[in-house]
Amino acid sequence: MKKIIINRIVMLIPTVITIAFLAFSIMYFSPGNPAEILMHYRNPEGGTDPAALAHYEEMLGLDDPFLTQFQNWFTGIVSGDFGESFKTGNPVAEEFFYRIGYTLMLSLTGLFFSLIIGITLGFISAEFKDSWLDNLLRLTQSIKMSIPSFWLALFFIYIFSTQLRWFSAFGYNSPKDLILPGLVLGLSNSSRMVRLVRTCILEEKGSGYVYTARVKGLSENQIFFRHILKNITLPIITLTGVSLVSMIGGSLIIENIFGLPGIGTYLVSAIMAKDYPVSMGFLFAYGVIIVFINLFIDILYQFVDPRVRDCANAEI
Amino acid sequence: MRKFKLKTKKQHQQLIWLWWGLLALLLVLIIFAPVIFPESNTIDYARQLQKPSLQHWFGTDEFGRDLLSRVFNGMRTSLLYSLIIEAIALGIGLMVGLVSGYMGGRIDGFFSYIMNVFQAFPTTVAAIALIAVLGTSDLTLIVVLSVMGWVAYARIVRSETLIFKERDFVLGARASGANSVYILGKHICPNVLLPVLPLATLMIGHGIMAIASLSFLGFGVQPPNAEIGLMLKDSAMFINRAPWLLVGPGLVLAMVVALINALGDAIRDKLDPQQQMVEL
Amino acid sequence: MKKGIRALALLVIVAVLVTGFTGCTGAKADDKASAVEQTLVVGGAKDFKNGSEPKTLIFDSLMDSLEDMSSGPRLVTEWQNNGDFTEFTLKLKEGVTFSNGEKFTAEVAKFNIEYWPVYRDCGYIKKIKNVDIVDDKTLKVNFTESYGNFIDELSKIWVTLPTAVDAKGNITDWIGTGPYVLQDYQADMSATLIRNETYWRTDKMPGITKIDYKVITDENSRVMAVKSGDVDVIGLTEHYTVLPFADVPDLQANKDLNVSVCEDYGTITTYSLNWAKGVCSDPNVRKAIALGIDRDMLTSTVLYGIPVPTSRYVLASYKFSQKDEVLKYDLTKAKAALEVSGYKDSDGDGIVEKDGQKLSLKMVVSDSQVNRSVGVFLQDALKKIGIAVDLQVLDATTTKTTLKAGDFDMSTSHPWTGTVVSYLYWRGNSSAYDDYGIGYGVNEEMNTLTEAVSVTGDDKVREAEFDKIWKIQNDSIAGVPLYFSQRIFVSQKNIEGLKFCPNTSEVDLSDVVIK
Amino acid sequence: MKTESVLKISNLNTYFQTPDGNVLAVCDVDIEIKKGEIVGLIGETGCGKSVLGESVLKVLPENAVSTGSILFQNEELMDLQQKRMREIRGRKIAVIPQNPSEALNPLIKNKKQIFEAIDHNQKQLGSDKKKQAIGLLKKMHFKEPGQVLDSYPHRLSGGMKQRVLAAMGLCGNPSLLIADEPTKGLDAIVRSQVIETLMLFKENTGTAMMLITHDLNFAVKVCDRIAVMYAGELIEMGSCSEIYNKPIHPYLMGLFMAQPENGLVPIEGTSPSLINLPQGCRFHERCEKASEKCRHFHPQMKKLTLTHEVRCWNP
Repeated sequence: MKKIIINRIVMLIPTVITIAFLAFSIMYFSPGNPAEILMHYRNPEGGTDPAALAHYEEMLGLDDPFLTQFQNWFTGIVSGDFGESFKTGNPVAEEFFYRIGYTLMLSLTGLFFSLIIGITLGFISAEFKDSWLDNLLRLTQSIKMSIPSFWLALFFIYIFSTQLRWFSAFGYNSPKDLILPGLVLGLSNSSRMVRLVRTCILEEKGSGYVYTARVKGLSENQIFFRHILKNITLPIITLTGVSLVSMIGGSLIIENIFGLPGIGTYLVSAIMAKDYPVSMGFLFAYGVIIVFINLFIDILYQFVDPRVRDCANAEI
Repeated sequence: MRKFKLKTKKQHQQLIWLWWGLLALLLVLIIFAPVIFPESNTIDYARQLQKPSLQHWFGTDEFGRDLLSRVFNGMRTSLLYSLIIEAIALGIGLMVGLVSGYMGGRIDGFFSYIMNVFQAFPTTVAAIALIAVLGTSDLTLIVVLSVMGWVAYARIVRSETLIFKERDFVLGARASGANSVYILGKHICPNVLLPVLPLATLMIGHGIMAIASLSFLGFGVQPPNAEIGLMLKDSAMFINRAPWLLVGPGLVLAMVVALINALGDAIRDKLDPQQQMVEL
Repeated sequence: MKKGIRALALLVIVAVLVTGFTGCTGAKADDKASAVEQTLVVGGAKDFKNGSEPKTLIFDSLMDSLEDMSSGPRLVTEWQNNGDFTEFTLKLKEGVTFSNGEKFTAEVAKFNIEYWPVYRDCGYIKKIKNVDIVDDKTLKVNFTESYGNFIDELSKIWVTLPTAVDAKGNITDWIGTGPYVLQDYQADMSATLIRNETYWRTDKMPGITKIDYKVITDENSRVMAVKSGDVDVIGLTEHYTVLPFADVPDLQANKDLNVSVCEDYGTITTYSLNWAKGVCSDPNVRKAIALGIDRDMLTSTVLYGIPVPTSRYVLASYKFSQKDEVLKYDLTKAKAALEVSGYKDSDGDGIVEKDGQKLSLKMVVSDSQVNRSVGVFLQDALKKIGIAVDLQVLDATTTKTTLKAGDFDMSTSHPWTGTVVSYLYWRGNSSAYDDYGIGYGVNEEMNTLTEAVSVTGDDKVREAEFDKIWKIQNDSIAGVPLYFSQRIFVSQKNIEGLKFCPNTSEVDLSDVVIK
Repeated sequence: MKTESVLKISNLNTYFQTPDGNVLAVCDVDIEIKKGEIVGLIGETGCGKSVLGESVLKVLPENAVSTGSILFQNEELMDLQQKRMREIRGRKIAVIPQNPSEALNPLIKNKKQIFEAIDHNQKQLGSDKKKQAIGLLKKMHFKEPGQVLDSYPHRLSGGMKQRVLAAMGLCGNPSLLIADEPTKGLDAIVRSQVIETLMLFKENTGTAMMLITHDLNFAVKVCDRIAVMYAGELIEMGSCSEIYNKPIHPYLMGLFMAQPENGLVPIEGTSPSLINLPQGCRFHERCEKASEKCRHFHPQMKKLTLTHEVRCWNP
């Protein structure tokens, strides 16, 4: 098992390098002279002194060829040095690790809500298949899927913050402040989960082993909790991975609306402020996080499904 | 034993026609918005931030402009851009998918790898970064979303190509000495397009949402043009004073996207009747 | 029904999970409620360390700013000059210590005078020769040329320990001599300050023992926070207007809140006109724009009647301000000005043209709610005198790069500040493109006048020179003043003694009491 | 000598409610299975033979309605609550489900799935359960029962899975076994294993058997009596030799002609939709001998001998 995991991680190295390359190129080809921008941040009213500019250019190594610059940056990353923010002068890695916690917490809260909503509603929908309740739930899901998350966020802010005053609308002071954004994130990602749980339960109910269990004399409860629940975990895990990835992406806009100090808010402001080291580092980090979530889901899958586990073992 | 009555097929059909009627109506309103709602940019400070009324169904914004008119004119921009984006993305995806699936081997490996890398970046994040590079404008918005959108098409086209590649008519054509370009264009492409149709329909809705999200963050459509995301950004500024401004744009956006998605689902069901058999 | 039971079981599990989750987060939230007596909760727009205002709670400036923008004593208690403003003698306050126990000495003062001017746009850095330590409480500052504005500029120097800064103008250790001590700081989120019990200005010893500074970057959320009582005051720690004007009438009607609009100090929102190139290089076009905007209409509509319409560059109450308003709204004069330059609407589309070219402006606006609204208003207003406007709303950084490249005809800009002399050195006499458009240094005469102002320390002479400067500005119109944008703070009714300071960046809480 | 009847189905109707109308899957079926007897139920896919089995077990989907009478050991199953029905399933009626490759939960070890069946009959201690499970597997001729118990289903071959399923059926004391398509999709070697499995089962319990299959040759080899179904109703029923030697219904004759040894001659046309059943004989559209009568009047079952019945106007 260990071997497989190590093997998989090794196979990711080229992907990670490509991600780094893309992140670097995007910022490299960005208009504007980084040295000028850095100089502007270091000395806001300093004007444009060519000597100072040359100094900054040399400091950033802007005269080096593209590949050398990339190599320098990438070797820095490998040794944990992401450079320093133009704007604040703080190490990018430090900024990142300070903020990633909030993004992960938000994403996990969202995931939590999405799972709860998805499994409960999906179950109800499947259990009362074709009833008015099922039809209502299905209609709600398809409408919910079409509502942009930022609109839902504004709507919730109006209801729960402005009118009911249950939650604060902005900023992070206590974990309670994650509930509203988490709920928005979870809701806007839960539609797929509800649909999946519904179809899976219905599909499993018609499957051979459920028939076997039924003719064996097991009760519907036993069938559901012992057999069906276990089998729908597989697709749920897959979708959880996909959801987590889309939530980390989607948290960017939610963080901005709710003013959470996550990596999304910071990346947007860094991109707007042309803070290149931060933008590059964070872009790269986004890519790597997502690649590793996918890897993690793959590995998790092997733990749950004996068939895949056997196949994987056979490969080695 | 029976707890509920099944809808008869006729009732079901009537409901479906109702949906399509609604979609058609909305599309007509959107497409002919400049004719139906010519007053979308008329400023009248006498009617600032009015509540919804018979004259102004969604209320008026801070310049006294009728929000309903602006919403439909805005949706027109979104829909147009989304169509362009999906057309470009479909074009790229089709080419890459066909070549990748048909050629196989190293070319396939290379493209699959590229697709994996592309999928490692969340769309919004990557789009924002690219827009930062290219500069904020409507054109970059279209380019960037197209560039981010082709992967989904390429994947499905590739897998379909792999299936059709082994079909008799393709093998026959190959045996009779037709060249690859001819086989791809004449035999595989038309067959592959059909399964892509539902996805393309769904992606139009996705495109509209993506444009709205980016505009909301300030990276999308630029202010002189009306757009839903932008309108909501403005409305959000008045959430304390005029919360009703949020309702109209969101409602129309959700309705249009939901109906487009329903259309996609319907197309999928038509093309893949087996999916329906499961329900039986 | 079995089915019902199963559904119920699942719901119970879910409910337990949900309550467990909210329960534990809720418990944490309650901890914060235990309040210390006389704690002021401040809602700020920026990270505590990033704003220029919050730091004034921790540090002291060398000089104080008085209401008419002249200077009073603070860490510098007495000052003299040698008559031609080339040598200044400063007496320093004795017995002042930093909150970590270190003493405020002549060395510390010298370091601050030499280190900070670059980062605080003080003009004296260009002419300073050396700073000599005479004794432990006396400094002598020598200049290469006369510099009359030195003392005023010392109010911008907020004194830090020499060891507490890095090489880039960042404060690394937030230890000052001021009324409060920074206890806890969370980037982009919050800061906690406790009273400096040994503050040297005993008359300014604040009553508030603890300040909770919460960062709320979104303006609507700030309004909501003060309405719901989450924070005690908003708008206090920023030198600009931090809440939507649209909300002000509503807040004023709220019985629990106190809305204070600062009519005495502040800045006038001014749009820059690109007088160096493009269509706006024609003075008549600039004049038409300045005269063609109905400022009363602007403030009463998109600005909800809060800001005061004006066509002057600085407030009348400020030292050296201009005597009268010249650029008042006049539609016929505006149209006439365009005709003088040969612009005429010959095809009847409402837009004037000359030599077949339609008169069209590129207006670059930095993205904010107010700027967008004003932009759309100006687009509409200028159309009425026959000028088409291509409105471009850009994010802050893109705006800066666009403006710096001179790629605009009209844009949001930086207003003349109350310390007009300093401003003259920075943008007032500049003819270059910068982050805020183009400077006001339209001609050679501005140069000589600026020189004349800086050489003298005599206010009467300066006033005369400034009259000439305002004459030039009113004639050449390098920028269009639109309205006085007041600072506004909103606080809970039970809080008394909050006030604005003449030094726009200073926050003075010395009189505040929570009832 | 009159042997005791295990299962007596009379007048059984089962239909599904769908948005397109009611699907009549089983129509007026009368059938009796005596103790120790193997009865084959033959018909092509979709003729309702599996639904018949499901109706007996009362494991039909929710949208199905069934009426009539099913007497199992003199107990009317139609009146039983699901709870009581569960006691019969697994204990008194064993089932070998169709498609063994999907009939075991892929994520649960064989051990646990067999234990479930054992627990259903009688709660036992873990060690006793294991002993019993090993015993059951040994009865089904497994050589290494311990290993089978500790593995997941995907490690077993199709035939082995079927024997595991049969072993589960063994743990009660069944007096009826319903084997649903036991040979579907299996190759010749495995098919002979299935026959072996069924015989083993019978050896161990002496039950009656209802063998649902579309495989005529297989049925002829195994069964005592054979019932043929077409479009939801029985069309011919008789002892094995009667069916094999003297098939009467044109459909049955067609089935024989379609067997590989007879030259694989298919029956023309397709079976009618169960929603819109044709007037008259349900087979008339495909029948060469169809007369005007066949087109308009629905034939009833006619007794030819004591055991041989057929539903045809032209016997």
